[in-house]
Amino acid sequence: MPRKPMLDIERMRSAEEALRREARRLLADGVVSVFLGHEEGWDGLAVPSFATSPEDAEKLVWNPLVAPHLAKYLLDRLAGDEKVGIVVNGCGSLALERILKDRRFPRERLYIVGIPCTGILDPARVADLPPERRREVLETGRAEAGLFLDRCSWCDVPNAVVSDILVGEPVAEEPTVHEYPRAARLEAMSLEERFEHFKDLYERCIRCFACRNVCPACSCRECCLDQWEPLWLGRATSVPEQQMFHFIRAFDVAGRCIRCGECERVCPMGLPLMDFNDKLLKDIAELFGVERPHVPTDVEPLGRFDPQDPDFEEGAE
Amino acid sequence: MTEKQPLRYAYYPGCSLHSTAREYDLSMKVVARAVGVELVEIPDWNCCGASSAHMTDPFLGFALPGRVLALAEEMGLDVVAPCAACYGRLAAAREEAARHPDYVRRLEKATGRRLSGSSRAWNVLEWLCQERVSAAVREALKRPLQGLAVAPYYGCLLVRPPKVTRFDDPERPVTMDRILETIGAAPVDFAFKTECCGASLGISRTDLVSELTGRILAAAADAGAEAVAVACPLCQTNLDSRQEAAGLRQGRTFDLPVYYITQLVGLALGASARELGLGRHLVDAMSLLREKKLA
Amino acid sequence: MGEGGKGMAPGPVPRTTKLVEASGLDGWLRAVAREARVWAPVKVDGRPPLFREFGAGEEDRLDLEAVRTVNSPKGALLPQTEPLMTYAMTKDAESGRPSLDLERAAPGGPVVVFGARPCDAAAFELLDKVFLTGDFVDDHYQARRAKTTVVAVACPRPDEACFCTSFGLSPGGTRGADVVLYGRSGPGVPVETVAYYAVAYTERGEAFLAAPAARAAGVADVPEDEGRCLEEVVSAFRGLGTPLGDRLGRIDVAARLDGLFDHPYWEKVSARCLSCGACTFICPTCYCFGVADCGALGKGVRYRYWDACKLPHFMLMAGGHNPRPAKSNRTRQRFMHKLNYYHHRYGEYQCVGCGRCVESCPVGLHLPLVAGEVGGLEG
Amino acid sequence: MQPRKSGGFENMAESASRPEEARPAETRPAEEPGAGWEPVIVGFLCNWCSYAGADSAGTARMVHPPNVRVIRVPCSGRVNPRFILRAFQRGADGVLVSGCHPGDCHYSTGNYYARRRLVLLKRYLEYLGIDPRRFRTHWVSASEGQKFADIVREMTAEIKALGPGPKAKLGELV
Amino acid sequence: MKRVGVFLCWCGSNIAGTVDVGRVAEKVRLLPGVVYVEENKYTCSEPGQASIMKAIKEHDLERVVVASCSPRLHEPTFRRTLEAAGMNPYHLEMANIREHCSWVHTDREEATAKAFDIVRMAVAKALRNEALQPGRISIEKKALVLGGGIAGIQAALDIADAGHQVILVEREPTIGGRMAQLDKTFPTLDCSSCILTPKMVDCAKHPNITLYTYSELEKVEGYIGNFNVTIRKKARGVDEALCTGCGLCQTKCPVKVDSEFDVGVGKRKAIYTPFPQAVPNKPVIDKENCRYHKTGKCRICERVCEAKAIRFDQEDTIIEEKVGAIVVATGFDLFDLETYGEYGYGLYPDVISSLQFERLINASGPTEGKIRRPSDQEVPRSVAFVLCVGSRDDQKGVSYCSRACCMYSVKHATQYREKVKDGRAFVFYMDIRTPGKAYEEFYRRSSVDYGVEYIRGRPSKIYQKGKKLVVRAEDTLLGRPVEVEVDMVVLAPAMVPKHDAAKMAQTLGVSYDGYGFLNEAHPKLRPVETNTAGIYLAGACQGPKDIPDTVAQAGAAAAKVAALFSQDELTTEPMVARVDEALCSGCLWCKPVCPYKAIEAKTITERVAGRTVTREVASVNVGLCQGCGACTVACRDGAMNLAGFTNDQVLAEVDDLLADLRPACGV
Repeated sequence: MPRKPMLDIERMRSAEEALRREARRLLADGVVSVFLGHEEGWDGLAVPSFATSPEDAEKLVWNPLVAPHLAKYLLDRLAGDEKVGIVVNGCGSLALERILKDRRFPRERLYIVGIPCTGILDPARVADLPPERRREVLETGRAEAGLFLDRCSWCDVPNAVVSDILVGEPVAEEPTVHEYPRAARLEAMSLEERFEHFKDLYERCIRCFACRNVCPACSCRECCLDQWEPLWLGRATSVPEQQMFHFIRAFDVAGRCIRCGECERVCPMGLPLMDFNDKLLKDIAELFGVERPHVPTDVEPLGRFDPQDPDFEEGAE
Repeated sequence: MTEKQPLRYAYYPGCSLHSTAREYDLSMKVVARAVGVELVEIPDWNCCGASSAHMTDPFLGFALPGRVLALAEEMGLDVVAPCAACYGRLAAAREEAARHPDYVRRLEKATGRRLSGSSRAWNVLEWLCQERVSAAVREALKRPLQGLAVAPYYGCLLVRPPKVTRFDDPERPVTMDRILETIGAAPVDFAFKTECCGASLGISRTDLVSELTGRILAAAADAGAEAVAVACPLCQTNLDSRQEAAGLRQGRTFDLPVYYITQLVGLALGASARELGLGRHLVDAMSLLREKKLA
Repeated sequence: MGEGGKGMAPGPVPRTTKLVEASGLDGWLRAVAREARVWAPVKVDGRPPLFREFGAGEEDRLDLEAVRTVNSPKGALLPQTEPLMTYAMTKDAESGRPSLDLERAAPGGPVVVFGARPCDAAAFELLDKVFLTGDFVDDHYQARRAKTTVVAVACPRPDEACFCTSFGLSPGGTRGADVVLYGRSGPGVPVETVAYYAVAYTERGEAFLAAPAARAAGVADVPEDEGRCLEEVVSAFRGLGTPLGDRLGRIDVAARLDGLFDHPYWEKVSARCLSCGACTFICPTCYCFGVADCGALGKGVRYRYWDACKLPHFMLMAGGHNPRPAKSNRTRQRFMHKLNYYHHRYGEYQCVGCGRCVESCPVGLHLPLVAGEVGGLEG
Repeated sequence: MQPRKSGGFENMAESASRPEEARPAETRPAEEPGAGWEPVIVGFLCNWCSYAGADSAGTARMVHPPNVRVIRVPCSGRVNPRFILRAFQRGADGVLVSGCHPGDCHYSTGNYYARRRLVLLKRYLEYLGIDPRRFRTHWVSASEGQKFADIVREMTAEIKALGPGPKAKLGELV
Repeated sequence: MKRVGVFLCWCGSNIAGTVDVGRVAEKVRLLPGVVYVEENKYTCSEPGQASIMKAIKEHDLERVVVASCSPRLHEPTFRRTLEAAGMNPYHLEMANIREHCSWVHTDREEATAKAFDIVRMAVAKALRNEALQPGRISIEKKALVLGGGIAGIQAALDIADAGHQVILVEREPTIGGRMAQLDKTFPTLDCSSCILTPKMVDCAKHPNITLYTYSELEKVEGYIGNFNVTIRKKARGVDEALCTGCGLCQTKCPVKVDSEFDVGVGKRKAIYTPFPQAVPNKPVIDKENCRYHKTGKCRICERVCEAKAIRFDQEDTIIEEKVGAIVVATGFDLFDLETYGEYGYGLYPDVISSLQFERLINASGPTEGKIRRPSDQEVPRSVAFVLCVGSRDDQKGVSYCSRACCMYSVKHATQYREKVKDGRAFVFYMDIRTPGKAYEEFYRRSSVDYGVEYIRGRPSKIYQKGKKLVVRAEDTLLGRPVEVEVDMVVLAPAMVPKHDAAKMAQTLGVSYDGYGFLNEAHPKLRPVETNTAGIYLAGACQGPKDIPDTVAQAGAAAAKVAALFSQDELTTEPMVARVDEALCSGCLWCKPVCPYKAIEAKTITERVAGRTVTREVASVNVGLCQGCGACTVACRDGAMNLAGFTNDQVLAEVDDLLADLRPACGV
């Protein structure tokens, strides 16, 4: 059964201290020219922060709201050869691994500070709480499971899978039985119901590309969705084009999706985008016996094969 | 699977254990009790269909054992089937269920019971030698069968077809040998471990059966066996009841008691001859044990 | 240019005023929907409300309570995807000589935007300035605009993202609206509005209230003795403040920004930008669009679609040159456009303080933040 | 829930300008099932086995329905899932992908990769609400002209019964 | 828009009989881009081609579409036509309106409509065709032969005699392979080593052949004409240069172990040459068993060696070679007989394998050719030979027939009867297969002249009875069970692929079948080529064979290599993958899916916003790439494209086809 996410404010406070100390050192000693972390933004929201001086390091935070993953921002710093510092928790390190395995940023230019993690809250859900309850949650850490990010519910990587230094005690890793309730729910529907479900999604989508732009697996220099020749995707927002958009977006990360759900979190229209990815993760697990499809590997599931793979002429059809 | 198995089993005696093979039934229960395994006889169990059913109608051949499995699933238990034929049919049914979903649907329609394949059948040998049971036997061992040279005779059904039974080498099985070693007896390796005893021809073609059993007994005796151990009612009957005729054909006399493996295990666990039904044999089963100071 | 706001002069003169029961609204809409396409705030099973076309039998989904819809109503005037014309290349069977037939997309029918907040209504006027004034008039926009009636609903309880007052607008404002509905119980009261004063400020508005549809739906005259109450309610709405607006005060940074084009600030503030189009697409005043063809075999449609200055490919030219390669360039473009260029051109800011960017930006990079920060920058 | 077949709610207003009746495709008689309606099936065939298989169906004059339009690709591994959705999006009523039998790939392993992708895709399209019977994947060797003909026959019949493809539900591109 | 000319072929009545070509022509004429349409009775004919060339000039066509038969038939023809007209041959597209249309449809209406669609798609694709230029690659005229059995030896000699350099790599300490273990060869019964050893010596002496024994292939890179191979030469423990092969070390070595060469029926020392005629005749030290290596004491061999050639501390050496072609002749293994528990192999000492029997009757074998059974060294008075142990058995073995067992068992029975005059030889068989010159006669002789007794039936059981072995089977000719008591049983195991055949295949990048035998490019027409250009097959690595077939195939492979080496340059197919470096993100997920290892990373430098940036991109080796296109699908941003089948072209085919059949965009 999936692990139960929880908050340990004390743990976070000390992690924050250690984080600032480490960042300060790295910047002061010129080990890194910039350190990617989080700072307090508008209304206490944790937003990505880019510390370039030891003073900046003081602004860094590590609190229940540090939901945004930072790895994708490395692509803004491809030019040049200066070292970049970055803080990751377990899922954040998956995003980083994704970027590294996709060879989109050189490992040797990174200094990775890992922070063991027991759970992070979904900022949107916290924002919806009445002010006093919000304060209570953030101060005491007493938060019901429903307030956490979805990815916390199945997390099997509490500690960074890749890091140069780990601050704070590692969290015991519990084996997780991976389930895909989102996909299962939809699979139970009829073909028609499913079509309508997604049609509704297509119709609400405004194609702002937030989902793609935040996705650590979407790291192409030029996304095929932006290309004009060939025109993979028409610019019209009609249902068929929206279907194509979401098909390409999800299927192109099939086998590389880390199941972080950031696409869904940043969607301004609140679309259930993980309904797509969940299915692909589930099927990759089922069809090709990949136990942890969300963990980046040296060869992606669709980049290898087994002569004994399920065949469509018997079975799959 | 084995690890997760609770020490509770659905028990499928089949027809023989309630008739010709009562001592098998008795000794089975004695052993189970001694090693702390609970056998729950499947309520309203039906004939396994061997052999006539699957010879005449493939679906019937599947449905009869299929229903038994369905019943076991309702109990949430795996099945122990001491009779080799029953075991064979139950195992086969599970295979066929996987290959013919349509069969399953028909069965479910006919019986109104679900068949998911969650329960499987165990034969006595694999049941006895699974880690926890054999450990328990070693624990409870009271009277090691020192110096008793026994020919482990598996018969043809228990290990065949290997794709279905999947528990021991069909040509050179060793499970029963191991069990005999566990209880201190001396297993005798011989070439006829899995030869056919003639099975149901024991009624129609006694001449053949005498010939076949004769060869088996001869091979066992020549290999130095003083007794034969079996795990199948039909084998036992044939080997036990035909020794005279078999001897005549082979031009020699046989005097090899034919024990059910469970009787020997029971004996080693300290059960009495009565409890184990050792008096029910045709070839005197007691005198050998007495001279070996085992009963 | 300002209107309403604390201690402001009263706005334009009402032409007619009617009273309508909240319970009568759905009937009214049903009636209206017979002659026109109706756009309104629609709430479907608990999800945040959208401003979209109102489908038949959706009356019970009308949501005038929510402070704001996720998206703005601008799609009613400027569809995200809008066919401009069809084209077809044909060949003469004999000579094989090719010819090209073009056909302008037919103009749409009447549209009623019902239940827009005053900020969204005001946004329409900002769009008008772009599409209807100056040397180039966009006839597609014009045709649609000419057939559009805007019915606004005064904002009873602005939330912490609201800052229309920072631009001299107000929760009870009338800009861009033909009719404004004022909750009879006045602003701030946390109970569901049971009845509205419907005040027409334009001819079209007057006609709308006079239309049979309105009468049929029980849009009635205001009882004599309620005159004063009406006055109070309206001015109460007009005078209502906005939490964020009060925090920011009046935003007037056009002059400030003149000197900040090359300021490192843009580099810094844009660092966390995702380069997505969320802010522009949900913004009621952003209007940038691209034009593309859809077709094959020499036949197809030329259409326009929303584009966003934040998207990496915005302004990418055929030759492959991108004048704004870095997201800092694009971020600067967005805010300079709203707070400086537009102001220079039209004398006001291209923002109505609806607060959608505050709500929607995944990384908290939005106009009030920038407006506030540039205020404190060294030139 | 949406009243009209059209793009997202943003261009509802726009679709006012082009009322349903005026829209071709959806009301074209050719698109109505039954009377005279013929399915269009786009077939991606690998050059070495399946295209050759279709050829041998021809050489042996194995008559089959004319509903498949063949696109020749070097290997089933060349078939990008996007091509398949594209075909549906543009109005295909069915899509067939066929390659060499596993182990016989002219490029030794191309069809193994294709198989992974396509098995996944098959499930995914169904998940998206596209009837799985509209997307078929087969192994047809150069000698299996008969098999190819049979597949075309089956598939055509099946899709005739299903009626017009996803586009009928998806609506226009603009 | 490019100017397209469309040429519609009637193919006599083959097309015109079903398709109204005229109507198709009218409609095609109206397609965008089509500036010229012409009908021909036979486009492939001289006049047909001539009129294409004429039209190209007169209407300055830029693309040509020929609507006729399958491109698999005439694409090369018409490409040549275009070339002759001074046009790039890859500006041709073919519309297959015969095999895919007129031949398989009967309704004229339907067929005509479909024909139009097919042409339309071809036009759509043609409009996006690009001029492609075949590449040229040089050829390293040196061959690598893997495996020093008869196949490898033959291939090496033939290539060397053709005047090319050959590197012969053998895993064992000596060349010779299986054939060296055999006593006599059927059907002529001439002595195996008498015909083999001379060839072995030739190999060693041949000026063009470099011999690496006790060596293994480690790595293969590159492509036809330009393979870079890495070979590991395992440490022999003996300095080959100094060793005189006197053999003293072997006589003095105190350690005795089972001889692999004698398949366990004989012994060898810890320092040894597998057999007296070994080539090279230089011993190796078997580290696992050498007393010095195990205990640090002994070194007797070192002491007795007058040449001072012993090198205990010798290490493996890595050899790198550049070759233009590779012949794989890695041979076969024998089926594991213990799979058949009922036959008691490994249980009863007198149940042996055919190969062991070869050693027993071999004059240079452990018993100097005297047939003695292992258990008690007695001469067996009766022997049963059991065929198809593993072969033709779906249940426990392999489905195929191993082809040689019948004949060598016939040979064994005959040889046994020659040596044991009063002995009885029984052969248990399913069928006796004698497809070969003088095979059947040989078989008949065995029963008529040598009284070998043939029993048709696969034994069900073999068991010991006292000193005898009882073979039980059903005599399927008499239709009743038989039991035969014999002194010894010889099992004929199936020939199976080398245990590491699959690994070898992967190293080489060639495909293999379900059993692990390497695949030929075409079972009939390209029996010695593989699908990887420049790699050829010889002998049992491709499937069970007897010696004549093996030698024949080895010769054929050699001929292919010689043919390849007769050219100085190769032209490469231009329809290959290519990278748009501007797009390529360098993720290299295209790399693992390439069956030909044709994709590598490459570092490029570019100017971005005024500063120089170096980054990695994928790069395709056109020599290796065969144009399958798998990489294009693995490539998400479309940086990888396939010339001749570009994304653009496929999408155009789809769009244009459906734009007409299912008009979209409300037009």
